[in-house]
Amino acid sequence: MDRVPILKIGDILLVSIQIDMEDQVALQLQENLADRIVSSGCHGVIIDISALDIVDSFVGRTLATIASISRVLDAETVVVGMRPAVAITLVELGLSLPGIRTALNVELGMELLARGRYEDDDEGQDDADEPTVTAP
Amino acid sequence: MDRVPILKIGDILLVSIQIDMEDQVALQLQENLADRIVSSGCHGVIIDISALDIVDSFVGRTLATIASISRVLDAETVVVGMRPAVAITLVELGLSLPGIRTALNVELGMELLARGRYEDDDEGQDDADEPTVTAP
Amino acid sequence: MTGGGAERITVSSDQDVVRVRQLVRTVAVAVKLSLVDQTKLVTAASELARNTLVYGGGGTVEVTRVDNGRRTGIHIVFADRGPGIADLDLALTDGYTTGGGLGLGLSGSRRLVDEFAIDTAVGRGTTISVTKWCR
Amino acid sequence: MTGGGAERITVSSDQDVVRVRQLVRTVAVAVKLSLVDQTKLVTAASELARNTLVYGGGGTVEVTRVDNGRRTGIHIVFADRGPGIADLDLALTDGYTTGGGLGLGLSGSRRLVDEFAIDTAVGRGTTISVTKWCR
Ligand SMILES: Nc1ncnc2c1ncn2[C@@H]1O[C@H](COP(=O)(O)OP(=O)(O)O)[C@@H](O)[C@H]1O
Ligand SMILES: Nc1ncnc2c1ncn2[C@@H]1O[C@H](COP(=O)(O)OP(=O)(O)O)[C@@H](O)[C@H]1O
Repeated sequence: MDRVPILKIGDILLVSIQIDMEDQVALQLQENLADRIVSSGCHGVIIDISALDIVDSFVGRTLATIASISRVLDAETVVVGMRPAVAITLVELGLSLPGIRTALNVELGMELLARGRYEDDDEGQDDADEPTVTAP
Repeated sequence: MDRVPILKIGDILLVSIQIDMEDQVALQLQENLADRIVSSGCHGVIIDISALDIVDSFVGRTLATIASISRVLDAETVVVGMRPAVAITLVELGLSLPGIRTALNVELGMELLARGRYEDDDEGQDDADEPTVTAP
Repeated sequence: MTGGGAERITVSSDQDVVRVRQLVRTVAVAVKLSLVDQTKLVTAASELARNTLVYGGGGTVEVTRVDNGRRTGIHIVFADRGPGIADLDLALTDGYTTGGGLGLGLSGSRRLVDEFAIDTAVGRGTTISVTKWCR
Repeated sequence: MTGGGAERITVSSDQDVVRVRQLVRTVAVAVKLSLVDQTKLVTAASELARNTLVYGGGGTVEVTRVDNGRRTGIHIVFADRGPGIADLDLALTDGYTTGGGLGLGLSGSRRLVDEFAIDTAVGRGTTISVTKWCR
């Protein structure tokens, strides 16, 4: 079973998902990432999914859960690199991931995190962290 | 089968629907727009429907889906120019499109996008992205 | 109720649904429906013609000018020889769909017209008739 | 409808679900589905194969190229001999799950394919067939 590597770049943890993950691998990533956030003290997580040609409800839910866990641990998550066909499919599947912040690529994701950290260090994030189930 | 053109104006993609679209044309627009959002890096989409004399549930759903897809790709969508008779009919049909932001015309739509981007770059978007089915 | 000459469109593609919208619009203007009523009728026709195509496997739409002595109006009949509708109450419920739509076609159209009738039999097909009167 | 040679995968682990995704992707490319349609079909297959594993206790997935004279497409059958689904309407409702999932697997996949059929009997198992056609 492959592992998804987690890189530390400055104050940010970068996860680049390069493989078609088995469900267990996705769950493992969730745990490893929580550990790393705590051990590293990082305040930002970027998950690069540009290599993924699909995101099904399991992976979608995993991404949303990671975002929620990170927030509880005082870190912000941005998912970057979602392909257009994946976005279309996710929405049609009924998963619009309202609690997940997205950006086009790693660079823009880093900008977003830098700005967010600067602006609203304090602010109580809004509720919608869980994937909302909505029929399109 | 006609295509609906997508224009890039600064940081905004402008879609002006000038024809009575076949269903396939509407689906194609959805795909083309997702591609353009990613390739252009635009953060705003304006869909001008002032030329449409009706919006049925298929087109209504397509507009809502486009708004959700855009959001997943980090872009905001505003639908502009809806005629009063179309608005009345949509509500009576049972489609109130709560996830869609609207403005009177392209100019006001651009203002709305500019303001939104400036103000709440950070915030986790609100929940109601999908068309809600509501009996009037 | 007397009817003028009916116009009929065979519905077997997306394009035909567009044609139905255009024909209904033309007739609605001709009988002088108000703008809002035109919009409601064309929208209902679009929903029902799409159902004829998608669920009925294609069929026909017939548009007739009618006059009941007091008012003029438009009568439209959507007919297919598709699978029919087994549970009509369910199909007429807001949000119910077997096809991944929004489930507003039947229930919504019914609200948009003055008269609405369904005749359907499983395995035989579905015929829906609607009428909109000038006010 | 004629079918090419079917390919079959036995689903008894997470890894097999990954194999199903890869096989469906390969066939989807071979029959020249559009990129978006490939993505939709592989996603639906992933949801349904996971259900075969998780709820059906394992089973088989069979992928066939099909041709109905007018179009080519892919037909996939997910079969298990698990507990079956007692209330199908409920299972097909967005958000309904007995397993702590998101409850989008069945309802969502149905939206992602062109044809979707379920054959299930309590205590006997579940067979789901889907088809996606080239446009
Ligand atoms: N002409 C028809 N023939 C057979 N079934 C139909 C027909 N029209 C509607 N139905 C059934 O009724 C359901 C509800 O239709 P509708 O309210 O138009 O919603 P939608 O079109 O979004 O599915 C459809 O999903 C279909 O099962
Ligand atoms: N192959 C199957 N065998 C038995 N039950 C199933 C099967 N597939 C789905 N189900 C039932 O249908 C429910 C809904 O499935 P689904 O929409 O895929 O959501 P989820 O997978 O998130 O639970 C499941 O929770 C389960 O109870």
